[in-house]
Amino acid sequence: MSEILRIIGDGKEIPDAGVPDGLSDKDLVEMYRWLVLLRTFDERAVALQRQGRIGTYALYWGEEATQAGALYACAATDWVFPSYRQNSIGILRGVPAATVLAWWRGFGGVHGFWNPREHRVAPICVPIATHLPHAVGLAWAAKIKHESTASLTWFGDGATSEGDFHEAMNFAAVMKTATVFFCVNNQWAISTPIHKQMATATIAEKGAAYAIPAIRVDGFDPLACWKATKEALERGRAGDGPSLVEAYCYRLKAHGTADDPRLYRDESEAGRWMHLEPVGRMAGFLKRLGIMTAEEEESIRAEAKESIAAAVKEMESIEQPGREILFEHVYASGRPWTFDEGLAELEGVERPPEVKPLGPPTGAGAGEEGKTQ
Amino acid sequence: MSEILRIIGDGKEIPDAGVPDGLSDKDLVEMYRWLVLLRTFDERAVALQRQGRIGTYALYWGEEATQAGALYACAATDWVFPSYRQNSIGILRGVPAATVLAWWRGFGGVHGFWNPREHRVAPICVPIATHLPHAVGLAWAAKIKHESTASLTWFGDGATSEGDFHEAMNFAAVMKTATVFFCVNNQWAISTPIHKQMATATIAEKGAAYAIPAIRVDGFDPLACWKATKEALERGRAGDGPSLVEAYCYRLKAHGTADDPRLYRDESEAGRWMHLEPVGRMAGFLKRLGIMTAEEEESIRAEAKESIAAAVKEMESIEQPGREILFEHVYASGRPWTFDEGLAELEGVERPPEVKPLGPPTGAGAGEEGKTQ
Amino acid sequence: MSQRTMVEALNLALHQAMEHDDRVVLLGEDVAKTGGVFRVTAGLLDRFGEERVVDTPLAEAGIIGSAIGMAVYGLLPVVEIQFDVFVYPGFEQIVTHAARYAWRTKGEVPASLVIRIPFGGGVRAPELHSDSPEALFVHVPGLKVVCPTTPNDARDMMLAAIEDPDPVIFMEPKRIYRAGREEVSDELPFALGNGDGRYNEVLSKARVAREGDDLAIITYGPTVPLTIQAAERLAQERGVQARVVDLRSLYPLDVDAIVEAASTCGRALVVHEAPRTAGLGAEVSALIHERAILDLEAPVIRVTGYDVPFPQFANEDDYLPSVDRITAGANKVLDF
Amino acid sequence: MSQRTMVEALNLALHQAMEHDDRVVLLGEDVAKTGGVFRVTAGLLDRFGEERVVDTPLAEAGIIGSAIGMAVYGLLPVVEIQFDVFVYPGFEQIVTHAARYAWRTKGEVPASLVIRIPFGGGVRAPELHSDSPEALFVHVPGLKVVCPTTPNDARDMMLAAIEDPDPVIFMEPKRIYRAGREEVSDELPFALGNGDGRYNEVLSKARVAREGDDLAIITYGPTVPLTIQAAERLAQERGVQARVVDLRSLYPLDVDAIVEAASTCGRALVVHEAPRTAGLGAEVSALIHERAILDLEAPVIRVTGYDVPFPQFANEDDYLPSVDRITAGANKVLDF
Ligand SMILES: Cc1ncc(C[n+]2csc(CCOP(=O)(O)OP(=O)(O)O)c2C)c(N)n1
Ligand SMILES: Cc1ncc(C[n+]2csc(CCOP(=O)(O)OP(=O)(O)O)c2C)c(N)n1
Ligand SMILES: [Mg+2]
Ligand SMILES: [Mg+2]
Repeated sequence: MSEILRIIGDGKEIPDAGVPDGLSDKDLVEMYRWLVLLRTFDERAVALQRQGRIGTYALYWGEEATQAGALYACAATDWVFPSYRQNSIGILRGVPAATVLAWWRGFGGVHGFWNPREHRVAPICVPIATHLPHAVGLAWAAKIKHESTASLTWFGDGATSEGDFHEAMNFAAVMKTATVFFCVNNQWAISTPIHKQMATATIAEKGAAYAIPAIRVDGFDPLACWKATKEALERGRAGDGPSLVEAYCYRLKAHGTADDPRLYRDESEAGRWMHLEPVGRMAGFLKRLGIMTAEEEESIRAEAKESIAAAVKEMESIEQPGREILFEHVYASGRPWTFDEGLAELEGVERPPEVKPLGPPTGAGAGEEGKTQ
Repeated sequence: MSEILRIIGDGKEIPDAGVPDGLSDKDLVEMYRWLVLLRTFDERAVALQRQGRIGTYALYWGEEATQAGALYACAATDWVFPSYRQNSIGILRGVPAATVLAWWRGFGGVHGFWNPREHRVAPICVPIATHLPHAVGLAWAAKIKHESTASLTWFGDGATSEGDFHEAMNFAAVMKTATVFFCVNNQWAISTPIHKQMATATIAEKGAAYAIPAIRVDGFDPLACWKATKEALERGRAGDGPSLVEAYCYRLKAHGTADDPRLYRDESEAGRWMHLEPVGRMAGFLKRLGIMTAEEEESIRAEAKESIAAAVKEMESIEQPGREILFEHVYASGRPWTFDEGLAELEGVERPPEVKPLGPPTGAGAGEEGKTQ
Repeated sequence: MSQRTMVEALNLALHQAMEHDDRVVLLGEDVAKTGGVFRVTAGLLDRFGEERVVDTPLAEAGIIGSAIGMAVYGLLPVVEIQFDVFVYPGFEQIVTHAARYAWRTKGEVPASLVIRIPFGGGVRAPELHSDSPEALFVHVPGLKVVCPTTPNDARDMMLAAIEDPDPVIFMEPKRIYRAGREEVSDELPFALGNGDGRYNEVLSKARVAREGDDLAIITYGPTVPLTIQAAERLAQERGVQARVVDLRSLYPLDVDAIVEAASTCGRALVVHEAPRTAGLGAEVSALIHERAILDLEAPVIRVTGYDVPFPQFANEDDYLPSVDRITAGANKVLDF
Repeated sequence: MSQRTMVEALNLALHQAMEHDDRVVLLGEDVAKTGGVFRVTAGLLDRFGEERVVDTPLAEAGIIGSAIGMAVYGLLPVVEIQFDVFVYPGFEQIVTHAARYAWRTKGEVPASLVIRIPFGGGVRAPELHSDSPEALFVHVPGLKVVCPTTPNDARDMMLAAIEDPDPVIFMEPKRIYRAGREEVSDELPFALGNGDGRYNEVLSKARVAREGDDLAIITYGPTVPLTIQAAERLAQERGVQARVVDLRSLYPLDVDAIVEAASTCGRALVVHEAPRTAGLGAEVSALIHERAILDLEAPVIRVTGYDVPFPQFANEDDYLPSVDRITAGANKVLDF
């Protein structure tokens, strides 16, 4: 097993390494701000789900470093392609947090989707690994246009089993696209542990099949994620093609709000990884370096809390969209006649009561159903 | 690039190695007989196509070692899964050559298909790489039943780009199935050269992504193909899982009878590989070893010619199947009512003239169309 | 005897089939340790062990393709697709292989497998967890496609699907997985493995879910209970007795039951949740008109999902055929 | 002006589109160096270079998925699938992504790509080279599906498909790729890129391929020329003038043209090569009955491929709708 790049220690046995070149104190604090914002969003979303205010939610508690660290390495013009797990990555790129919450609340159209071109953030991808070829195609297009745009895509350990992972890696390697394949190896795909998912000990080994350089990093360490991504992007922009980053971590919580990990794993294992979680760890690092005071920390947290609270409010101010939303934006070229017919039929009947996030319409075992992502 | 296993020399610069353990003189002559039978089938099929007696045909001239060598290593109970390129592999396992020719003549049902369970030879697979998961599932099933059956599947260099290759390799590795992935790297996928297909220099490197051991062999050398396969099967049967064999060779002829390689490659390149072709090479080897006389060689060739000639005759004695064949064998559970309706409709009109292999029905640029596999 | 939901009835059938025949194996993502995200396969790992109940890697073509290979070797795999839409990565294996293995082997080696697909909306799920892809399979020759609506049918049809030598796409309407209970006996509904082809009957016949002679409403899956409600309303509101036909078998369709219902009633409506164009409703409509136009007092019309992506869930009830929409459709046919 | 086959007309359109807009790129297996196995893309590599005309690795999901990514970045990819059936490995990308990108991005980023699929039988090809999968795409909301039948339509519709911001499944009837020539002008059929939406019209309107008022025969693709022959025979044999409607657009269907033809003629037949059940013929039949039943003197019937795997080619003419079968179907409708 190859070595794992790690920069931030745990303040105890694991020593800190030096801050990587290219990151100022300001950058470090900003990255911390990103981590806190993601964390705050995630915790709030879980709470909202528990309160029946949004639907099933795929939490990412503990994986903030893989998101913030990697994104911080990207140029503003680079594109990122999230899976459902990185659902709120857009909030670090100007997508309103209310929009992401609205997506989970079951709102579509202008409420729950964004314009990817505005933020260089692709839509949330639900079918596993299917967004990887998009990331490749985008960087390939940039190459054709002689532009330096790179792409980065996140996906899980389970995703590496899908054919689309393989096809995307191969296309990227052959076309030498500036693509970073960022694998969040949290060692679980719902209830399936990584050793049932693959026979290799690491994800990084898979790069060899495509002659794609791979690096393993501590997925709880935002600076390690940043550094590996930064180098990968540089390699890509230099014309040397794609890279694979394996962010080794652990899924500290449930797969989603409908999942109960006690059914399939010993939760004490998660406990053993807990001290490595990125938000506290980054805070400790910054404090050890004297870059951030307790007050600054507090104000960052407060600011995040406030901004997410405002987003919740905004999301909750959205009224259930009208029925015509069904027919909106399906075709960019205009509405086929079938839509007019559909709308006319709809308008001929009374509207059903507003849909709440929880509980199927007729007495079914509410919540039991849409079990998971 | 890892080394290439080679046993048979070229009688000039390349020296012979010793006959691998486990092969008697009789085996060697039998293997030669197999090579000749395949070669004879292939050359005859090409001629039949040129004469308009069968349809488009995917020739394998020069790849006989990858087929006969690998198959010779299999136990009779092991299953093999061919692609279109190994279309006539079944004739070495008791499938009548007439049946395979009939498949290319456009006959279905009892004429053009065989019972895989009778010969442990899966049907010809047309969609690239899609038969690989079947080979895995079969060996997995044997494992579940605690039987020692192994499986072997052939596929091309191009096939490694498909997601099914990846998923099959991964499943085999995880489930530790006794499967041999036998890649015939002839360096071309129709007009696409291997360097546009993948960024790795070899196919063997791809094993690393699955922790599957891989070996490169001279794909024109039947004994190298045999030895690598033999060892792979032993590993599989010992419970150590799948193996990848890369049989490195070159597609000496066209992709199929509708393909014109001059459109996309310099045919003199094929010329440079020609002296390595397996049939003459094996004959030379056997003669250098004094195992086969020129007379024996002649009689093997004559016998093959005769048997394929008989098969051609048999194939040509098949009358165009009746219209009811459309509805036969679709469901094993019986015929749905839609079939009775279909047949009744069919029987209500005069039958169209017999379909000949060449030329679309109405004046279209005959032959131009079904360009390739 | 006990009161069982559809999930429990399916679970019972899987227990019974695995008990009866050790060639039956289960494959899928998260089917073993957790018993599947809907718990349909709960308890089977403990009972039958990890060789026969397998948490596979995350790859649908790999799962279905492996299952085909297993079937070739003589096993009887039952595959779970986690949610409707996730069958698409395995679509190739279904269409070019599962559907054609019998045909390609002179009928000797059918791909004897069952592919279970929880499908449809109404459960407030995120994007791409609510589709109804059944018509795609119905259009592919060589497959059987079925969809139970009651716990008893679910149990019987699952046993029959496993017995059936042909590949069966087993559509499970997730909205009614736990929508109600009914008595489901522990007794086997028919003797397993005795070669009398009873499975064929169980898998090919529609069911009259409500009697009536004034209007035929033909439907299947999640819209069956809604259609029955609409029929009750029609009875109350205008004294019309609608016959509700639950198709159960989507391929082959039970054309006799369909045409008989339409002919007897003289008026017919088709209801389903999938998008309208080229959906199953079109086929049912075409069949009825082709065979019974002279018996009709009105054209057959369709109440279906719209030709749009299944909406985000805050608007799913706008998309789904409702009792109101079904009633309105019925009134249209009645008032023609 | 020159006499061109469909292949040449498509080739012309690709030349024109690439000339006009450098965002147009071509991707596929063997499309560049050889110009595709059917030579539709011949000469384009030489003209536009290997950045814009690309021989890709052999992986359909990879090709279509990459094309989607390119479209997101603003290119206009035209993808070739080598033969009908080989689209299935990329089916997932089409259904869950290409079809939904506009919807998922508030209409801002449609997946503007064209997926060319040579399809259908009649060319004496080996197994799995002769399928007609169009109905599968027609059932998927968010796609446009079109099928030209003449060289001029092929040229115009290809230009329009590339202009159209939505993903277009472009079905090419391989049997008539070179079946005949007609004058195809070098002049552009409409001004490209001027935003007047002319593409919409070109992609959504059926065409009357033969005039007549006694019987409407609705068809598309490879069966259009056969249907015209059947119509001529009907004229000769029984003095019946059949109107042949070439659908061209399979989604959305030109419902006005379809219903008008059926209403005017009072009798209608639908013809296609794909299997019958849940095929496009069912949709056309349902539409006509729903809207024009009172104008009909007979039910709409269907002459189609059968619900079986496309046969090995020695029997393909038994499978394919022939002039005889179309005529017999027409007589059935006429004699009802
Ligand atoms: C094609 C597809 N199949 C199945 C699923 C259902 N599913 C959702 S998440 C998940 C596990 C994913 O595991 P991994 O890739 O490791 O990502 P993680 O959830 O750990 O972030 C599965 C099977 C899906 N979304 N898409
Ligand atoms: C899924 C699929 N896509 C495309 C094709 C068309 N096709 C037939 S052979 C071929 C090239 C195969 O190359 P390779 O795998 O190297 O095998 P070889 O032909 O060299 O034996 C292609 C693209 C196919 N048969 N199946
Ligand atoms: Mg994971
Ligand atoms: Mg090759």
